[in-house]
Amino acid sequence: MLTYILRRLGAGVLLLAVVTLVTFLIFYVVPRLAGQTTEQLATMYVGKAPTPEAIQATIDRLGLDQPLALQFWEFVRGIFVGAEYQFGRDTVQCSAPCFGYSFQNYQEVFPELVKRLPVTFSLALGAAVIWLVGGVAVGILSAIKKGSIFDRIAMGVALAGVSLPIFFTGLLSLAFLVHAWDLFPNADYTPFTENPLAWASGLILPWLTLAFLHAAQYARQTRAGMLETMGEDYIRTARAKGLSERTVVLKHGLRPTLTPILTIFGLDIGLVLGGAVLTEQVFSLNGIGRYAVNAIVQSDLPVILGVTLFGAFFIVVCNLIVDLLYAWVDPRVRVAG
Amino acid sequence: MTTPGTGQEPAASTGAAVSVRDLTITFPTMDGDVHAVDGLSFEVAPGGALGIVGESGSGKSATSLALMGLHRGTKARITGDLTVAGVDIVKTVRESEGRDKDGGPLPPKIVQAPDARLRAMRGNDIAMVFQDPMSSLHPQYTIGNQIIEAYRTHRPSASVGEARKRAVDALGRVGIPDPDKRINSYPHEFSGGMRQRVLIAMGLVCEPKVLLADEPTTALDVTVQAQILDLLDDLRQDLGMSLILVSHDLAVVAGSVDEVLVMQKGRAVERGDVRKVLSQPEHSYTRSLLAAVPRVEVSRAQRRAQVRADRAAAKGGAAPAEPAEQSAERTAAPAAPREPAAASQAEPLLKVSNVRQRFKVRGGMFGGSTDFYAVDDVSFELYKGETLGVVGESGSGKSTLSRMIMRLLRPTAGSIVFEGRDITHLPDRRLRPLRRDIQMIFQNPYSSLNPRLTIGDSIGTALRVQGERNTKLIKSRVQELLERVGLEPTHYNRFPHAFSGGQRQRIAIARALILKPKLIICDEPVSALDVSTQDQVLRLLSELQDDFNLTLIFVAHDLAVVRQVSDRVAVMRKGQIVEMSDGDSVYENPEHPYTRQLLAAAPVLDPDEARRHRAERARLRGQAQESLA
Amino acid sequence: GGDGGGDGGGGGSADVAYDQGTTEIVNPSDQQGGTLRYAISADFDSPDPGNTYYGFSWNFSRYYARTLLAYNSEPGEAATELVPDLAVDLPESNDDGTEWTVEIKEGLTYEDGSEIVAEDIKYAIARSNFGDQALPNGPKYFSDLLADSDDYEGPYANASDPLAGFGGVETPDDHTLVFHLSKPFSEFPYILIQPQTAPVPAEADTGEQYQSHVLSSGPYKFDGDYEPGSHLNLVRNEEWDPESDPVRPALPDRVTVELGVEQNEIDQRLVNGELDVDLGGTGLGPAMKGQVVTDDSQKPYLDNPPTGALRYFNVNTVVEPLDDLACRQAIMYAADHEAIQRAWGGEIGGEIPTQIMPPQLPGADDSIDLYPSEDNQGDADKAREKLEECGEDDGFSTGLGVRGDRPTEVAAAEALQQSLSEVGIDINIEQYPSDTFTNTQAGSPDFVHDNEMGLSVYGWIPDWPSGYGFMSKIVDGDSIVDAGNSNISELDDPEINELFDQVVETEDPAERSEIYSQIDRLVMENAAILPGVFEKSVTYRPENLTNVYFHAGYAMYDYMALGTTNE
Amino acid sequence: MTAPLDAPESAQHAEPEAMTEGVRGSANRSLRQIAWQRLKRDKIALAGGIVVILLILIAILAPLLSKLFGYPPNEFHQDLIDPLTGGVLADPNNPMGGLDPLGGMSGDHLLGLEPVNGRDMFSRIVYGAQISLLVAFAATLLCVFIGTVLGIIAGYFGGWVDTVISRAMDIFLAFPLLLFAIALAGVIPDGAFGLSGNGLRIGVLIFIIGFFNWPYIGRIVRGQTLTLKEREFVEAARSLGASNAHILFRELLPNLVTPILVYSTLLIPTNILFEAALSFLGVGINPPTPTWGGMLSGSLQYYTTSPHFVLIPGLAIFITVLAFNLLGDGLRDAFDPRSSD
Ligand SMILES: Nc1ncnc2c1ncn2[C@@H]1O[C@H](COP(=O)(O)OP(=O)(O)OP(=O)(O)O)[C@@H](O)[C@H]1O
Ligand SMILES: Nc1ncnc2c1ncn2[C@@H]1O[C@H](COP(=O)(O)OP(=O)(O)OP(=O)(O)O)[C@@H](O)[C@H]1O
Ligand SMILES: [Mg+2]
Ligand SMILES: [Mg+2]
Ligand code: NI
Repeated sequence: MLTYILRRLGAGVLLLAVVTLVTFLIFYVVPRLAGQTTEQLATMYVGKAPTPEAIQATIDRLGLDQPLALQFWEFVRGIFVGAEYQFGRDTVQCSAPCFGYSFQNYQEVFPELVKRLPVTFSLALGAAVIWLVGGVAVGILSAIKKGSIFDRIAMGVALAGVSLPIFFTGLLSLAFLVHAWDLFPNADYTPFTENPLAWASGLILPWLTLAFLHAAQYARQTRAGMLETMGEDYIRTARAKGLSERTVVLKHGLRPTLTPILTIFGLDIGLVLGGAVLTEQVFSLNGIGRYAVNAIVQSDLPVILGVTLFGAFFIVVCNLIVDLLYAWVDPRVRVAG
Repeated sequence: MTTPGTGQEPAASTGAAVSVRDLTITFPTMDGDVHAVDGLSFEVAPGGALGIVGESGSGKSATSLALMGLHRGTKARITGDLTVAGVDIVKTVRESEGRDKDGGPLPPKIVQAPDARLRAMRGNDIAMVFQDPMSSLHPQYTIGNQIIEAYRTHRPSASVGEARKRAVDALGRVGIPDPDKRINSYPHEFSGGMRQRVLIAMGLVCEPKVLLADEPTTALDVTVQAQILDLLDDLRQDLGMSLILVSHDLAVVAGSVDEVLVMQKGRAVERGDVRKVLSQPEHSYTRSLLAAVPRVEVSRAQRRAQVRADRAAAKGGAAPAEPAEQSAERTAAPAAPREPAAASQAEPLLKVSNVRQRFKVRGGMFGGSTDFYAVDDVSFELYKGETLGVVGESGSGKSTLSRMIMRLLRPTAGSIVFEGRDITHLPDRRLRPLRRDIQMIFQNPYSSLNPRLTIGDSIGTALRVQGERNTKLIKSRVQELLERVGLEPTHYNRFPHAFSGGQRQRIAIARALILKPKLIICDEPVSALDVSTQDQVLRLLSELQDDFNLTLIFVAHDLAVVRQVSDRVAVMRKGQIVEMSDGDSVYENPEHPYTRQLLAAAPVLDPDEARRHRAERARLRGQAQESLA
Repeated sequence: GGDGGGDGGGGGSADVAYDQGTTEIVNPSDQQGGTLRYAISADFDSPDPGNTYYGFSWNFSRYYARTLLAYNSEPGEAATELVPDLAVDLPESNDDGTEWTVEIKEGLTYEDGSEIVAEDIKYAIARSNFGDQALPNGPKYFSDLLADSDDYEGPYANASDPLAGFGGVETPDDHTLVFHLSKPFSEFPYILIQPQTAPVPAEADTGEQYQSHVLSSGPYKFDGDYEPGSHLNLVRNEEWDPESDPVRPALPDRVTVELGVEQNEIDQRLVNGELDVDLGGTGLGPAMKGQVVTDDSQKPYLDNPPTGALRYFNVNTVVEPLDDLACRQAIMYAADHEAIQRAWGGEIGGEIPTQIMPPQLPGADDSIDLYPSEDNQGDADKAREKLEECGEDDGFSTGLGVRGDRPTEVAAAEALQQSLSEVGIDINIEQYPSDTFTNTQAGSPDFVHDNEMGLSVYGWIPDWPSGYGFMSKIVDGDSIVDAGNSNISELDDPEINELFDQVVETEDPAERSEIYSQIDRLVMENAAILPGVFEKSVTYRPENLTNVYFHAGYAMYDYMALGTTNE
Repeated sequence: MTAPLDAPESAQHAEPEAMTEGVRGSANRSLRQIAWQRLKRDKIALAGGIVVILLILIAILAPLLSKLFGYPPNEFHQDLIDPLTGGVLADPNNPMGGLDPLGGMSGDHLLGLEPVNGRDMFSRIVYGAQISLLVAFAATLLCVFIGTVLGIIAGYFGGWVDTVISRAMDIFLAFPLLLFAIALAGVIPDGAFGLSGNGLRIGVLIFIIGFFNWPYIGRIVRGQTLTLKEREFVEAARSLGASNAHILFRELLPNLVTPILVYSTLLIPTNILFEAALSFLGVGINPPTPTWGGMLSGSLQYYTTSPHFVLIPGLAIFITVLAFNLLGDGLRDAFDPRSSD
């Protein structure tokens, strides 16, 4: 078991390393491949007064004329041991993990990310609880009552749910539920520690919107998985033992159904933790996703790189957790490793 | 042994453990109703044992499930009267009075036992052991959990500790070593045979009145099969349960039951005392079933003689497809065992020397892998026209050996010389032309044909990959061959799923033949087929060997099958050949104890003989135990 | 949400009227206290007074950054007059306008109690204008104008003496500054209202990161750090001396700014009374605008002031076939001004101009109307004539660059595209992110040429209210640069260039106005700029906002004057 | 041994019966025929399929449709627009008459008008279908191509090839996809790789969506290949002397067609949404070319005066995605060998 964990950990770290490299390559090499010169690159980050001197200064500051390998090395070194930056006459220590400073507003990237994490975390975890519980519950009920009115309605809604773009549902709920009809409080983030009630009421609409999409997907998956599981031989065995249908479904049917759901959940939650881009954008929540979008429209490379890695980190970590949970949920994995 | 309930009509005696009358089971499907069971009646007395036998699809499983009330909630329609341990699972009430609108009799009213009643019965009064032990246990719970659950469902007052003790006892009963430790294992940590035992233990834990076993051994080896059958018999004797044993193989049930019911297409065609049915079958279907059962006591020579005689007889009726002269010659051939060509020919067709095949097996504490030799130092020679039979239990390395000779695997050590040419290390590219000479027929007719290619394409592929471009020619060659293996040329454009297992195996044979190979390796070509189909395929192979002068390696786990087709037999165990000599001597004077064990485990048709074998097995086991002590 | 004081209309409307704030002070008050709440959908380019070019930021930074001079705090035309702020009096120049002397008040201190000295102002100018590490965002007028500074490498080049070699500004004593210009510049005092003249002590400077906490010289100081994308809060600076300050009544106790709030959300909260000012000053978004302009109970709370901006299309004079004057003129004739005005929000969104100088500026002459058309809907016949003249009888095609994240500009581009297509001129619209537009796309002549971006949508606000402050960057041939270019038309007309050189030496404002009119006419003759609208915004003036009036200098409410009746 | 058996009748039961037995009833139809029959009975899926076909027709016939029922997609109708609010007037002759709550929907303008410039919504929606479907289809094709080739190779060859490809899939899945797509769309400059303008943008969109979604198909194909590979027919082909290429593309691929088809149908709606999201976030196609996501993103500003402007493109996306989902679900069920009816 321990080796299994270690192996998975190692794989995760390796994965992150590759993601780092690929991200770096895409942002530093693709523009060049597409024909951008060093000067043009620098011009994007130079501010509003792009004098030739200023452009040259930017090139020097960012090391844009250095060999790529060196640039990458500097980047990686920053992540592990930190780096020093010059601001005016100040030398600033950017401690590890250092993703550098934003080109646009000169903030150190990593603390900015960490600062936005509670927003994204609150959004993601709240929504995840809703969609997981809601989606799975509806899925199970639908599977058990296959063909019933409930099943039909639930699956109809779920299908609509997966077919609705989240920005559309988000916009509509903002326009109507909040502004026109005043049914919901507006989306707003208050730290949980400050006021749990305000925290929840400010996030309820984003939660529901984000959860709706996923819940719909989970309900469909759960239902399909449940129906498949209920056709397995061991379910027949359970019935043949004389177990009540409740036990058959909840004990014997649910666990195998949830196992694959767990995998998807790991991916989804990882993605959402890395920034629920559309939701945060629509509801103006200052989380990682919004930070990312802003960085992207401003071509703020250090932030983009930071966010991408941060996001990838969550996906990898969540997958790791899921893998380990998997070994717990499904004993067969333990040996297979 | 007395056999209760020998009456022709099942008397609705209240004493019967199971009573079935006029059972019909209908599945509505897109192509209309499938009458899986149609008017079936039987009865099993308390402590009695009934065997239900019939070919695939005859309705055996449907009946079993009905007995457990497991069709509940599906689309299946059940009528008739079905009583198990005093519970009326289904009861048909015909009202004699009323008439419906058209003046016809009212449709019978079906009364079903309430769900709660059914659940109380399941596992408690009647327990079922399913066909496939691999998929019938929940993979995510320990077996202990699953057995305890079964117990506590019916004995809610029992404490966990008590239930656990019962479970350990039950596991011990069915012969799981170290039951108090193994109770915490997960199913995947058990072999197939052990899982089947766990399922039986689960059935036993509530001491049911009836044990229903639906093909409990089909997925298992002969030796394990024998163990399970012995176990069921023991339990029945010790606990006084009734037993219903379902199988497609008469030989399997012969030694374990008092009464047999032979089913065909949902109906009982024959029913009676096991001895009587086996010795004086009344129905032709029963007779053909019996005839199809390969018998380990029939020698290769007898079998060949019989096949040729049948063939000649058939020819006499039908238009001869071959020149009369040729067939006359063959019929005239002496029915004596064919001389193994070994002595006369200097150069063997195939010479396998000291081959080994290593696999790396994952595992171990540090993710390392250990070496495992699936085939370990095997040598033999094979001469033209000869058939070498290879037997051994599952996992003994038979398929690995076959695949090495086919050079689908590269041997780790040793050499394989074909027609004087060392092919051990030939690269794939150079091997390709050689593929014409060695061909293989695979075990599973359902997976050995590409479901997305027409059978014509499947067979023609061989010619195509060997460089033939003329599609017309390919087609005509394929059609010729289809005819030869007993199919119609018009089948050319059909997809495999339109054929039965036996037909598919014929197609596979045609594919192997089309390149006119010198050597064909048959890797368990009939073990996935039921006895009647198996018989047909074996006959075909035998004919083709005559016609094409083939050299065969015939792999099987069934001793009887191997004996009927092989000139020489090699017995494999754990990657090694433990005994090899000409067929009959292996069977009549087995030298190696393992061979003897195998022989003792082979199912036989004669109930008395079967019981003798059982006693012999018990003795062998006793010996083994003693030697351990 | 609509969950707070939603009774914004109704009763209170008796004493306020539509557009009242454009011309007079609404809810005059001198009541101190309360929290004044700002919000904006975007962010500061930087709240560092040395590193900003956004109008709202110049307006807002006065809370914590006093400059040498300031605009007069009055509604109406008087607003653009200059008054001293840190300075004791308006600057004096020598005879040829190349040397300007300013005295600053004594005894003024920063929030930490240390004294504000002349050298701090010199330092502030150095850090924002000189050296290759000069702060990137602000204008660079000082580096263009100051003499004796060509070799100066900025304050960071020499750690021990940051100002060594900076000869353009002299500080003979702690309270006097002497500016030496390399050429006469008659409008130099206007430069001294820019936030770059707010003092920064050298030891406090942390380069770009100074924005996190600007050392205040004004009535308010940072409460905590500025958090980009999130907020900036101000509290009273007790060290500030109200007596010394003619422009800042400093009514509220606290000022808060929320950054990055969706425009619809801002508007909604303004109307609900949950917010006091939209910091950006660009007015309501279309959604709320559409709602309130038709609502009589809300209308009295609206103002419709000019923003001082000209919204226009650059017509590049280099890209073929627009290098031919007649081709450019064809575009001028063909454009449907009415459609373009609609894209910018119709009549309340702006007035249709016929010249480029906004009417508030001295010298603006609306009699210039070189390309008239019926109902302003374009004159297709004339356009075709011009096309023939330039040898493109069947029309031609060219690119049009637009900031994709600005829907109104995209709509305007589409409107122009539509009207030009009627005379066979084919426009390919290309969208670019607004953050890179001015530097790397429209602002790069090379890029413009390579991509044949013959047209682009742009807007311009004067850096100070004069023809020079408005036009020099966008039509003076001398201001064409390789990156960050604002003369996107690349108009390099010798006559115009000459007039600019002349005007900076002209001392008489009336004479200067005359020259600006000439330049304006010449630009229109050159057909280098197709004016879209003189922009107007529809701003909401919540009930509890006091002392509200539109300030012509910043073209938005005077933030220094505002007070609130909020807690 | 006392077996009373000397069965002479054994020849009688051999051929004829077995022959007909296999070629019976439902077994006689190919899986595709069965699936088609099932599909025909699945009214909902069929409806989805019909809508999909209609949508494709609409996209192809967009010029014709807009000529017949609408106006050119970029033609302005500002005479119908209230200059003050940008909304659509109820009565153009009476500017005081207020806005039309339906946004100008009438026999003339079937889906009403866009605010401000008054372009015909019907034509724009119809033309918008072109981009949405083109991008979604082409991107799906790309995903399917990359996913199938890599998936089948990984599954078939196993070993380090599999490890490399599987890890690559992990990496792709580990990227915050949407973020990355926007970022990438941002860094690719205008006019690159010999393309420019909308051609480039469409190309980039297709590339991004296709390139980052392939692991989904890849995983499915790999999984299927892994199980297929265990089937003996693969060994059979090898033992006949077939090359790897033959086995991969002649033996395995035909077996993968069905799952690939089914999952493509389910991937298309995802890709439509993805394209819409990118357009929504402003990295889509250049104006005035209409796209649904782009329309939606512009519409928010006008939700008070012209709610139809929000709803119509939203519904267009919804209906399209729903239709593809319904069809995909139906196909999956129809091809599912386990489904009983
Ligand atoms: N759920 C079902 N729906 C439709 N037909 C069914 C169903 N279950 C069984 N059948 C059909 O009923 C018939 C009897 O099936 P059953 O499983 O009882 O056969 P069996 O005798 O157990 O065969 P085998 O030896 O292969 O297990 C077969 O023709 C089968 O195709
Ligand atoms: N590719 C492989 N990797 C690792 N182990 C293998 C591999 N192939 C076969 N083995 C192992 O080698 C042993 C022999 O397998 P093989 O398939 O030859 O047995 P068999 O005699 O044909 O059995 P069966 O009767 O079940 O077909 C088994 O224990 C099997 O698990
Ligand atoms: Mg069965
Ligand atoms: Mg095998
Ligand atoms: Ni609100």
